[in-house]
Amino acid sequence: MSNCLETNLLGVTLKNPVIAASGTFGFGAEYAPLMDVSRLGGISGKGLTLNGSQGNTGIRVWETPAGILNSIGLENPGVRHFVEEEYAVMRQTGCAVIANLGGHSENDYVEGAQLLNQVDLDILELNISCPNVKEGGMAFGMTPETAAHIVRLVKEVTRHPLLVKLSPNAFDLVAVAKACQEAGADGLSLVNTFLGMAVDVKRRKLVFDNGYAGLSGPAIRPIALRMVHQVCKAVTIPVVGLGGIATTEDALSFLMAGATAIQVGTATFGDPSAMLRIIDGLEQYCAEQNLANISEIRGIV
Amino acid sequence: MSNCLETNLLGVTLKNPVIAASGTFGFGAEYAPLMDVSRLGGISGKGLTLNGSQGNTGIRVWETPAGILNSIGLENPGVRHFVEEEYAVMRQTGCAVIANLGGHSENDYVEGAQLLNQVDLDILELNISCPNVKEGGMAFGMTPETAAHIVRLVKEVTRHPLLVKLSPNAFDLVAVAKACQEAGADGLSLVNTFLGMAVDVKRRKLVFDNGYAGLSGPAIRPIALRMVHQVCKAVTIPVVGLGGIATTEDALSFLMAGATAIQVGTATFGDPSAMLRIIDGLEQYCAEQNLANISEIRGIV
Amino acid sequence: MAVVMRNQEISPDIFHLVVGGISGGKCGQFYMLKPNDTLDPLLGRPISILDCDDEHNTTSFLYQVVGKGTDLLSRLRTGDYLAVTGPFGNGFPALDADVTLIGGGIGIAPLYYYAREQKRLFPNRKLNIHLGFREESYFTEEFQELADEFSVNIGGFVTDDVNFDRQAIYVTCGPGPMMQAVAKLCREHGKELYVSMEARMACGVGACLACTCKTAKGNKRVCKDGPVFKGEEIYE
Amino acid sequence: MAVVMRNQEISPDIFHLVVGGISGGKCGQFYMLKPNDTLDPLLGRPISILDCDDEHNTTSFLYQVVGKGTDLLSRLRTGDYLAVTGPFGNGFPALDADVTLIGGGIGIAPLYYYAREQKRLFPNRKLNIHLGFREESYFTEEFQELADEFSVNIGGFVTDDVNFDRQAIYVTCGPGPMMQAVAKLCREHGKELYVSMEARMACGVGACLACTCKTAKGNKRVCKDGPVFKGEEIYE
Ligand SMILES: Cc1cc2nc3c(=O)[nH]c(=O)nc-3n(C[C@H](O)[C@H](O)[C@H](O)COP(=O)(O)OP(=O)(O)OC[C@H]3O[C@@H](n4cnc5c(N)ncnc54)[C@H](O)[C@@H]3O)c2cc1C
Ligand SMILES: Cc1cc2nc3c(=O)[nH]c(=O)nc-3n(C[C@H](O)[C@H](O)[C@H](O)COP(=O)(O)OP(=O)(O)OC[C@H]3O[C@@H](n4cnc5c(N)ncnc54)[C@H](O)[C@@H]3O)c2cc1C
Ligand SMILES: Cc1cc2nc3c(=O)[nH]c(=O)nc-3n(C[C@H](O)[C@H](O)[C@H](O)COP(=O)(O)O)c2cc1C
Ligand SMILES: Cc1cc2nc3c(=O)[nH]c(=O)nc-3n(C[C@H](O)[C@H](O)[C@H](O)COP(=O)(O)O)c2cc1C
Ligand code: FES
Ligand code: FES
Repeated sequence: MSNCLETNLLGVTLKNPVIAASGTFGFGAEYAPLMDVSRLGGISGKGLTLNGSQGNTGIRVWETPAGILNSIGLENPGVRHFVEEEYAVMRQTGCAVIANLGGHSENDYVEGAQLLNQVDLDILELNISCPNVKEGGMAFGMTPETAAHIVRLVKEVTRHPLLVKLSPNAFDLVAVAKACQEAGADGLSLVNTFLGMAVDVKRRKLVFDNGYAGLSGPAIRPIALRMVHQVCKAVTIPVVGLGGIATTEDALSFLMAGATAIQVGTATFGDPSAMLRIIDGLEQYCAEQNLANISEIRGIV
Repeated sequence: MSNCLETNLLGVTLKNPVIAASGTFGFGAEYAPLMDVSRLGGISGKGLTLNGSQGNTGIRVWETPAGILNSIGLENPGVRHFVEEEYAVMRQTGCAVIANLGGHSENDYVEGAQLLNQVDLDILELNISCPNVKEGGMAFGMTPETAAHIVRLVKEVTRHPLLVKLSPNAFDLVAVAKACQEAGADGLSLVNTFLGMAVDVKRRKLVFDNGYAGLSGPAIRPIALRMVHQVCKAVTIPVVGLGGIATTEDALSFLMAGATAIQVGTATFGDPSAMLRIIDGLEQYCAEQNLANISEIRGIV
Repeated sequence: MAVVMRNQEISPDIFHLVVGGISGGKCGQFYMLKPNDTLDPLLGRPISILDCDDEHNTTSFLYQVVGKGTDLLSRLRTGDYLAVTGPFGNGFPALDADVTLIGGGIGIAPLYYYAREQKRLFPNRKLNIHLGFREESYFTEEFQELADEFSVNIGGFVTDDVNFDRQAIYVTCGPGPMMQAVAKLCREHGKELYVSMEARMACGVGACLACTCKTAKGNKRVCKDGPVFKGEEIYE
Repeated sequence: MAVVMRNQEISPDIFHLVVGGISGGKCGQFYMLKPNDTLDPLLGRPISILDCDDEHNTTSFLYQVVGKGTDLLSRLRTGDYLAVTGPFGNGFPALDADVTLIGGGIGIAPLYYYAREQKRLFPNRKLNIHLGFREESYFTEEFQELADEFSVNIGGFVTDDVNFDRQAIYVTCGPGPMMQAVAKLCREHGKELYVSMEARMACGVGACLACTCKTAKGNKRVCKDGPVFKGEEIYE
């Protein structure tokens, strides 16, 4: 196996540019019985909040055409617990360890980021885009001002490379992206889920206790890809692309659109081997196309 | 057949609340060999521009998971031609006749609307949301100010009830909706297509000559439904809901979310009988649920 | 990929599916079945192991057609392939005790394999089986063969047929209200109970937290911590 | 809904499909075939009529597996249902003249039915058939039976086999470059030409304007105004 997929992301060397997306891969241990997790480039862990959370009540996933709505609501054990327990589990996978941090307030973010300085993360992914909690991160991700503010605060305290995860629901995504770059983000990841809704027609009720929920999966891929393309053209820091990626071809689309790495979330649910197939596929692509490194196609469209 | 589906939309009585969406049903004659077109509540004709257009070059549709990207680019015979030819064809269908008007400039809209006063339209649908032409309507639909401005101008000159078709790509959709209401729109229809993108990985090129294209179909339904729900809560004028509707259950979701009527676009391509099945399904639903009129479920979620 | 060896409607909307190429699951565990490889539907459907034959490398399922995914499953024919991942979940405990099984509707599926295992491991222990159906019963003969005491109830309350005064451990799977009733009776009679829960799932492996249910010990994942729980964990 | 009576791989990735329950299409027309009723893929796939048997109410197709839709088609088995809408398009003209057919690859499909019709309607007219394939030929015997002059070319240029000096009308279907070459030769030899075009389609009925191609007379819809056009309309 050559190193044609080796990718530098915010100074970290990834085996390959394929990363498990936050919230869809636990802390890395859950899928181990089904696949060789160590082959992944990185794992972004379940979104953490300072004090942890029980998540939302009621139905939490609802299938839609080629997608799913989720309303998990950031159920998580809290940053302290992560530092003491889950970090070690993630580190053992042999993949780059990315902690995903959400928050309900400025203080949540800052204190959470400070606590995470206690462990040797490879990357800190700042989630300012979760649509599933009332005062959730998404509020921070909607405008350039609020996004820049929180990025600046976290950048000041963290000792880790900072990846900021953007919301496709932002009013003006490109403006938010630029603001985050200016505020000190080392990289951007996008997209988080799209705000969606479902009605349980039989019960004449909204499906989710929380009203709206987050749409992910192949259904949103064309929109996510366009957003990644737009953002890549507008910023100079590395971009991690995601949203509905399920195949090698999908991954190539995002890389060609300018992404330095990609994440896969929902697709893993339907096919646990999706990420491994993508890694194999990218390797084969490099061989067929005589690429010394996959980065050669970055941003060529 | 009872009149449980009869629906008043902007003062026009529709046989039922199911309308063929603009751009997906020609001017009403094309699907006649396959279905009884006269059963539809209404037909929104192909989007018109003042002087007509040849549309975009290159590939014009690209299938995506549970959706399609299109870049037709408003190919149309022009308003004058419509007034002289296609209007009569539409009128013969026996359905409510909705003309869909797009534009490249203020003047296009105003002059187009004036010309359309020459025929007895049931409704004029103002397309300020087409993402497929460079200076297309979408520019007008992105902010409350630009949207209100164009709506005011057209409202002044048209003698027809005015339905304004909104873009899901607007920065702040609810604000745009409110602005249109204030500017005199008699109703709103949403959503038009979502800006998306595709890469032809083999050719290492964007699929569409025009770069981005419009995503429609079941894939986007959960987002469209959420937007319709939000707008219905924010305005008092009637809302026509669309975006990915393919089944009776989908249609019921939009009606329960507050829509007065619905439109079906992309679903017809895969199954030309989709709208008739929805009409039958809604009728059956009224019977089963003992509804005197389908409007009884309007906005109940 | 597994291959369909049999997929037969044994009662209206109830199918008996036998697939070749997978085995080794424990009773009470489930697989995620995906009837086609398009993106709609996107997710696998959790279906319990009805029975498992390690020697012939086959696993069988009993499922009810309720929606799109199960409808697609029902159209599979012998020789077709389907994607199967698993087995998932904790499974039923082997109990060196008399056991009373209470199944309702399609909830009988996981109980069959369990009944067979109990009888194999503890042939001298009593196995009481009570099945309830709304309209039509199915797969009852297979259960009857294993049972020391046996009843089938159609249209009534299966709990009416059950003696809760036995020195036995109770195990139930079925519609929510039925399981709740069983839990209440067990509590009243001071009996130990195991329940097999259902929840909408996405991953099936414990990664996504879609399937959590509230328990006495906090949120638990039905797919990973369950689907089998102690009755008192779920029903206060 | 139509039912699959036969779906056989007659050459690598080339399938011969016979469906029951539809007929009446004209030669040169096509149907939209949808191999499953899920939403992925969403659209039907345009496939030309290979042959049509009104008496037995069957229609047959010849298709090449190139992507998702045709791959799903290839998995259909006898007895399966598939959604079929059509027939769509204008069809080939019946020509009381000698006719030379030039087909390339899977583009031979619509030409077969046309050849049969020409022979039926004008048995005394000459029918010259020239087929070209990249690697392997298929369905050639069926054509040969109908032809007065016949050639098969594998790996070369089918146009090398064609006599463009005949008193004949030329009809072609195949890869773009091949049709372009044929058009050029017909122009040079002053011959009348008909071409059957392809384009990505959504509706198939002329409503969506997805499939337009530029012609001498402005944009035309391949699905409705075509797929058969006069050569000079397309190739200046
Ligand atoms: C651990 C476990 C084991 C199961 N074992 C069996 C079994 O052996 N046989 C069997 O027939 N069914 C079993 N089920 C239920 C089965 O998973 C659902 O019926 C199936 O997923 C429905 O899919 P669908 O696409 O046909 O229906 P959908 O269209 O998704 O939904 C139709 C209906 O099914 C209900 N439903 C959907 N998903 C689930 C779910 N995950 N759990 C419960 N209800 C759901 C919905 O509320 C809805 O009313 C099990 C479920 C779980 C969680
Ligand atoms: C009027 C008409 C008649 C046709 N008749 C036949 C026939 O008799 N037999 C046959 O095998 N094929 C025929 N085709 C081509 C056939 O429609 C495509 O091969 C098919 O739609 C591809 O679908 P897919 O999902 O397998 O491939 P996709 O995954 O959609 O695409 C795979 C490849 O096929 C090409 N393609 C996709 N759609 C079309 C299209 N509509 N037209 C041309 N190329 C396309 C793409 O460029 C791509 O390279 C016809 C096309 C038209 C327009
Ligand atoms: C069940 C579920 C849980 C998620 N939880 C988180 C989370 O905790 N933090 C986060 O940043 N994103 C979360 N996401 C968003 C994903 O990481 C990803 O951004 C999104 O799903 C789009 O990618 P996909 O289409 O590949 O799934 C979650 C998504 C799903 C489906
Ligand atoms: C091929 C195509 C052409 C379209 N042309 C127009 C148009 O001319 N004017 C317009 O307002 N909307 C146009 N639309 C948008 C549809 O009317 C509709 O808003 C959108 O497709 C979402 O609905 P759907 O998911 O049911 O298709 C077009 C959509 C498609 C797919
Ligand atoms: S289904 Fe994902 S945690 Fe249970
Ligand atoms: S495919 Fe719609 S116009 Fe031809």
